[in-house]
Amino acid sequence: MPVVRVQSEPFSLGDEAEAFAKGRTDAGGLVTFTGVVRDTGGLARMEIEHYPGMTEKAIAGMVDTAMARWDLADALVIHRHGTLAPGDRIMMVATASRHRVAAFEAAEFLMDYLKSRAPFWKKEFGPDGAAWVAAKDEDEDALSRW
Amino acid sequence: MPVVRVQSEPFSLGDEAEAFAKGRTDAGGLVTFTGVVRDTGGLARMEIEHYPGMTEKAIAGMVDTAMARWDLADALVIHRHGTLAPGDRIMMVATASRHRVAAFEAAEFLMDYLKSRAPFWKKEFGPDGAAWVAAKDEDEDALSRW
Amino acid sequence: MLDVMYFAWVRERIGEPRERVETDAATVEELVEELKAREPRYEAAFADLSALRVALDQELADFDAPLAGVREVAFFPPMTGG
Amino acid sequence: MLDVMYFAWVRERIGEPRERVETDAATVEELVEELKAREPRYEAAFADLSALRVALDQELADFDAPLAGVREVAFFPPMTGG
Repeated sequence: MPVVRVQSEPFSLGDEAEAFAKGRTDAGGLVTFTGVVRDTGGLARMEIEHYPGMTEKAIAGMVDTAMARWDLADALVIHRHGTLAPGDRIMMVATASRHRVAAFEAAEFLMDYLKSRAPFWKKEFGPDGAAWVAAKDEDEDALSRW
Repeated sequence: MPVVRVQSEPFSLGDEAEAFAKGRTDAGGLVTFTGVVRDTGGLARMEIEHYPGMTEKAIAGMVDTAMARWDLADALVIHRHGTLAPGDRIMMVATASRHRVAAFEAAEFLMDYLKSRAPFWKKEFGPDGAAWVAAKDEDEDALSRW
Repeated sequence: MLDVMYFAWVRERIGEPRERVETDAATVEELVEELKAREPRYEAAFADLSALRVALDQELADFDAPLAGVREVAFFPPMTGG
Repeated sequence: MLDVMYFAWVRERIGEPRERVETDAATVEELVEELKAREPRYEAAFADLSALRVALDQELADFDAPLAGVREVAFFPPMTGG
């Protein structure tokens, strides 16, 4: 059963990856993607705002689409909101499939949709003050391949 | 520094993923792929033979290529040999990059090359006896995209 | 009556995260025009609709979408998750 | 003198993982012909070269590659790692 968690608490990549893989004999390939806050030019912290209710619904919709399209054995999405520091893990995606190509594609699909279609907004606080992260055209363009 | 390990001992996906990610503020995206022995039609066990010496060299060459081509911050390859049972983890790849697309592509590149260019051979032991796993044309074809 | 919600810099320009709005607007565009006519802070938030996204009852929608039956409208900039 | 190594079903058909071979073969193909002439088990292992791969000093090579300076030759089926 796919799991979606939207939370302010940190998560353990190791524990989540291990739990996702545990006892699995139905899927030959497991892919994880983990997003980490980069320390770009003295970033002090990042605040992630989201739209409670819509966030969970939007991600669940993406996961349903991925499960069906790539015939996944399982999927996991965890995404944090609130205050994060450089090195903190923002989010992770995991996919399990019989075939490695399906597991990779489904994880990339989920990442592309999370970037541009899940209602999260990042604000960076650095030496020059605070600024909302602007959406990138390339992230919007990435959706066209699916 | 990229790490390559060829070993008969099991490895912990959780510990390896956590160690790979630890303290990283240079790379915004971490990808892992883990290969698991699938329980197909009553598989009892699998034996993986390899070519000591050539195996390490071949994988190190692939990793060097991936590090340069995708400007990776880091990479990890672990591949087991010897006897494995359904549910056991055969191998894992991890890549770290500033950009998610690069991390995904480099992990897929490494997987495609490990499948067809690292000297491992799988033999499956099941209810109908033992058989060497045949290489798939699609795995060879997958190399052409790189 | 609509629940109207604002996120990220839209919220900051409007100065509050949500409000109840009494309106007869038939579409999102009409609602936006009504809000812009109210006060400069709405004018500032809605100056460039191409920089905004809208969700109706928590589903992304277009600015010409009808409001009939809608209970919750949210305005925000393009998402930057992941 | 060459170290000749066999892996997977090639090893099983030959019946041993490695041997020292005294040869003047100039290419891999010539070495294969010499081995096939020895005994039926070599004939069986090398029946279809398109099903085999060869490595010279631990680098993949073609069957028409020269053996000059080579110390270790390995024969095996297509790899199935990952």
